[in-house]
Amino acid sequence: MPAPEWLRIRRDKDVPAEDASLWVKCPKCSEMLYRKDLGDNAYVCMRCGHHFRMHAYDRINLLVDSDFVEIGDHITPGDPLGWVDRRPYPQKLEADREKSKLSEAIVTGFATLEGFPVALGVMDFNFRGGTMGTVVGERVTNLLEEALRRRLPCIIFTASGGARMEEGMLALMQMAKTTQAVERFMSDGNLFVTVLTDPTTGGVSASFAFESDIVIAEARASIGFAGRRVIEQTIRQKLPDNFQTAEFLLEKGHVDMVVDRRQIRDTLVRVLDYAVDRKRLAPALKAVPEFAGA
Amino acid sequence: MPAPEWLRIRRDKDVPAEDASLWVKCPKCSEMLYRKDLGDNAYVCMRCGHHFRMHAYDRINLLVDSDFVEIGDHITPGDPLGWVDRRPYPQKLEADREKSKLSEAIVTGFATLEGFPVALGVMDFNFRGGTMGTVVGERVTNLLEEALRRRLPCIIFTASGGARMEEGMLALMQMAKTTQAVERFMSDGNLFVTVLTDPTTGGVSASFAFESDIVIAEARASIGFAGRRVIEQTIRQKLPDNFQTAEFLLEKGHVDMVVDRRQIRDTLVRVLDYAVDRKRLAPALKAVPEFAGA
Amino acid sequence: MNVIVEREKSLSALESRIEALRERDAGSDEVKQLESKVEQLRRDMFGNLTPWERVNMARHPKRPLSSDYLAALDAFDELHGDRHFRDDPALVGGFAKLRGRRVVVLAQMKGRDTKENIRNNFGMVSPEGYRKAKRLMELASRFRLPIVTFVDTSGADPGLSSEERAQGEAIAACLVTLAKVEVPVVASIIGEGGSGGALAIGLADHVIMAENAVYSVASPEGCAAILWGDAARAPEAAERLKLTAADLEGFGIVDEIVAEPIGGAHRDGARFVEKMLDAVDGALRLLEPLAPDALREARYQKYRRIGAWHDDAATRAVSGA
Amino acid sequence: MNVIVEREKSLSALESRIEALRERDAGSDEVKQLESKVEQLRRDMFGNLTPWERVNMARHPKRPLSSDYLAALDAFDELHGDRHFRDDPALVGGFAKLRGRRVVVLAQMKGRDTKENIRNNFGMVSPEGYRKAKRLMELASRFRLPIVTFVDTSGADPGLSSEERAQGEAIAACLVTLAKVEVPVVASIIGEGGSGGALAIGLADHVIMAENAVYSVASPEGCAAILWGDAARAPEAAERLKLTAADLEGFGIVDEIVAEPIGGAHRDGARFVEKMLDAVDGALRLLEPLAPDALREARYQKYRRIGAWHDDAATRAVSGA
Ligand SMILES: [Zn+2]
Ligand SMILES: [Zn+2]
Repeated sequence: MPAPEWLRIRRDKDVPAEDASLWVKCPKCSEMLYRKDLGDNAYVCMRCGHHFRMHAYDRINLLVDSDFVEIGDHITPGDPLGWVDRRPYPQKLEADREKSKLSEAIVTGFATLEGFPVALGVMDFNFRGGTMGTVVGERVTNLLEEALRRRLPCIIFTASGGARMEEGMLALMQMAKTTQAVERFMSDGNLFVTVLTDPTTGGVSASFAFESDIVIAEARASIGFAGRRVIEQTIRQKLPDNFQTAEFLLEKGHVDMVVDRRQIRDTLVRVLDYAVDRKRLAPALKAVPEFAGA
Repeated sequence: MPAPEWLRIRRDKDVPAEDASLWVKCPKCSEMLYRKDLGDNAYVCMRCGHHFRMHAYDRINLLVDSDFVEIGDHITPGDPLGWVDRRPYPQKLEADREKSKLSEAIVTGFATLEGFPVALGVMDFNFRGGTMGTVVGERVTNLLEEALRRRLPCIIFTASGGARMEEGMLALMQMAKTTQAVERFMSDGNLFVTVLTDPTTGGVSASFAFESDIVIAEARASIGFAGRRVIEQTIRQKLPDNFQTAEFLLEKGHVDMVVDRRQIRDTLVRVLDYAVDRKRLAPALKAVPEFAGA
Repeated sequence: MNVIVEREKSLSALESRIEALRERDAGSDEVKQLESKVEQLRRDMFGNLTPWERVNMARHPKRPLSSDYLAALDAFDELHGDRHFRDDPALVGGFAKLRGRRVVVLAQMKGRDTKENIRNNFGMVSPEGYRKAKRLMELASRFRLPIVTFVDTSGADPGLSSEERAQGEAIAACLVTLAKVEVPVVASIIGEGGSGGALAIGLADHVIMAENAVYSVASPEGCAAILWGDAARAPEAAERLKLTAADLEGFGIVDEIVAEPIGGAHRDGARFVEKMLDAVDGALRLLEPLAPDALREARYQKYRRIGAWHDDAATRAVSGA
Repeated sequence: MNVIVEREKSLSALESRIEALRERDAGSDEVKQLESKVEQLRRDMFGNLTPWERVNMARHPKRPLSSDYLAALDAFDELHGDRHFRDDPALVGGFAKLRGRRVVVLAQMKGRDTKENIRNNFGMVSPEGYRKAKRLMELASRFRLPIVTFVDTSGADPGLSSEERAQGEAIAACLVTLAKVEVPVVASIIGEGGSGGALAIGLADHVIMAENAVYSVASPEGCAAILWGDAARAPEAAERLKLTAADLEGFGIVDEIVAEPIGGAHRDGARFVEKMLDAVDGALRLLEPLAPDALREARYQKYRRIGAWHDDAATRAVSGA
């Protein structure tokens, strides 16, 4: 089915070139990888299958049919606590914007996947370690509310170090805020899918990441509530290597599937195909978005 | 509040005198107990607290304010499989009737507890080891349906060796039948409480016993799905003494409370008082029962 | 020892002799005679099976397993885990397509060999398996997908740790959920239907049973041990328990029987699997038009009727069949 | 070392001296002088606490605990277990009566002594504790009983086995349930509110906080360790985290503060507990008349607003407070 008129191109954003070198060394197997080949392989090591962390816009490009309409990018962080540690919080944000070419730790918008219109959120570890502050909470909530209005399925890729300390309790409260939005969205019968990528921990793992209908874990991702070091301190022994990996979680029954990044798009399309009644989506496809960003 | 007119006396049934002797020996502590004292102490050993198994009508007398209207006693067992093992099934039933002074392994009816009108079911291990055949399933279902019609709370005391082999798959299907009745009853917002007494195992433990709002286990009762001997054969070692006891299950989180038999009535009254809106019950109190048995 | 396997051995000498002869001279009278003799023997041996023989058929090592049915679906995407404790490989579930239709499938997984059986606990499901099933039933109901189950288990896992994790509660929760769901549920008893552990995914709007499958309140061995203290009297117990498809159809417990080829489903496994899927498809086609309330009411009444008791008040016998 | 306890020691010599004098001559000028001196000292020491001092107040060994609040209820009947795995003593719940009203109570249980703390895992809740909480929230909603929670935990249990049993999912499930329930929810932060582990039972229509309680996204020690690699800088971190009741009221996170006597709630524990229960009662009285939909909408909007962000499209700052 053709992409509806409102799915306008938003892919002209600057994609970061963090490291200009042509070659990248795999941190797992030490293979030297040609950057372009790596990009063509969805940032998965051609030799050992190691999944490199991925930029939000690269991820989006990997998923969508053609167009992506970003919403919520007008929502940007403040400094409610007047936070200073080694540097003031606004300076840290500025540095992160510079480094990541992102306005915050999540990108949200609409797109089609194999013709299925979806609301899509992608977190990025490059921005403040993917921590959830007010803006992440607000953008996720906004995305779910807009998806609910259109009765679209919603897919969120998580990557997060937890709640953002620099916004204190306002950050923690985003767990409550996003949860309420998820609950309202799902209660209306809409499909919610989360894809947990490396790493998904803390407040995000204890809120929307595990509140979805289908929880997909990206292969080899590290996923858990408490940090590894905290647990090691608690139990006073080293944890096994596979602890908190996607594969470990599958065995422990926490996630529906573990999927190699190169199969994630196809998997999502199949899940949409199973769970979404196309008849229900028909009006959504025709809907004109009224959100400010489109 | 006075017992309504329809709560007519049904306590003139013969209560069994299985053993005419005046003294009973406690199987736990070997104390010789005077039978009348034991009855006055709710059949709990005055020395060690051992809970003797109890006759259904004795149990009912221990609970109700004054009157008990039995329903479902017109539902009596057939012999659908033409079952014979050492003896034909009808002969076994006859012997059980003789021994237990009961028409089947459960007694069902209506009563008030401290003024609260309730539907009440009490299983009895003396009849075919409390096994659930067609009649138990039918009486439980009937009780829940009548309770639903009147929007009364329902309390069932379980004591069961599981599904009744002599009725084959018809017995197993009572798990499905009673479950549907429970589901329909609870979906309408009515309170369902089960009290698991010694022993509650097999098909009853895997259906209505654990489907209630509040699961109370009588102190020291043995409760589980698989039989102790089966498990010992499976794991090829002896099980610890406390395995499958009420107290073990409390630790494992399976039951809401473990209550000494002498406190069960008070506990039930408190639960009714917490969970039941008396306003909701007012019409029920006035209702005239239309069931055949009353 | 499986009595069917034993009997097949005695046939196989004859069968290989025919095979050898056929290679030399397919149309000869000798071959034809032998072929009709084998055919007759097969009919004699397998044409009219006793309940105990059916128990052995249901446990036959070559019988089609849930894995064969899953493989024959148009598509299957497994969904794992109870979200709390463990993914139980003894009960597999997920999204599937069956004859083009989107469904949620749940299946009890006996293994084909020892390795698989150890992995899958011989198809005996643990509480977390039933809790996964419950979760997927709710998912199906949420997205209005019919539920299709394949029952094949000697019973729920009777181990120590399953008891510690509330096996009874787990089965009960499955039953409640199946009573509640607002979508069609079709269960197929494909091999062994072992007691409550089978029923946990067997409460359905339409129950289909393979001709030689068995479905019993207790295993014949267990029953014999209880009754006579002698598990060797299992054949006798099998007789009494009325565990065959025909018996259960008579009781109103089974709605449809899928006939097996003479000698059992494994003699033409792939085709039998297709026949079973056709039956499931047919049942779904009839159930799908029903509104959720009508569907649930019919399900309620189906089980409401099952049983055989006397109603002394009405002075008439009431029976469900 | 608890800085409040240390400070109290320096007072206690003076206090016992007064006590001794008072026995001899209650009305003497010396006694009066000393009494007013102590009063002054107490005001100086405790009148205007820093965030770090409040952290220590919240952790004071004599501070009223959940067990004290439960004991002060008109009635309390504990309900145990998650029905699946274990009863977690770190989170206690059950039916209760509060000022004559039927409610369901959930409380995080720090222990009063080492034995209790070991039993209760120092009030750090495991997944099965949160799953029990979820079950009881659903029970409350089913029977239209308000939910009253007492929050006092340094955080969710960070152990190996809690991770294995999906701690994140367990907390998330509590949050979803609190978002869903159709009855009033009132949360009281009585001591330490440690991060997500506290919020799991803290999402509420009305959040009350004891004046010297703290509620933080991370422990000051943990925060200092992350920021400066030095847990000893916790007092500084406490300052930055804005974890006091006054701060949180300013952010719209806390709706009501219950004042403590000078020197902390433990100086008049029984009365403070009653004051807190009065506050809960008052909140319930306001919430009870609301229809379920209105209640849930108000709850949604309460959290919907929380945060502080810029809206570049609207070129205005949006803030929740
Ligand atoms: Zn590599
Ligand atoms: Zn005794």
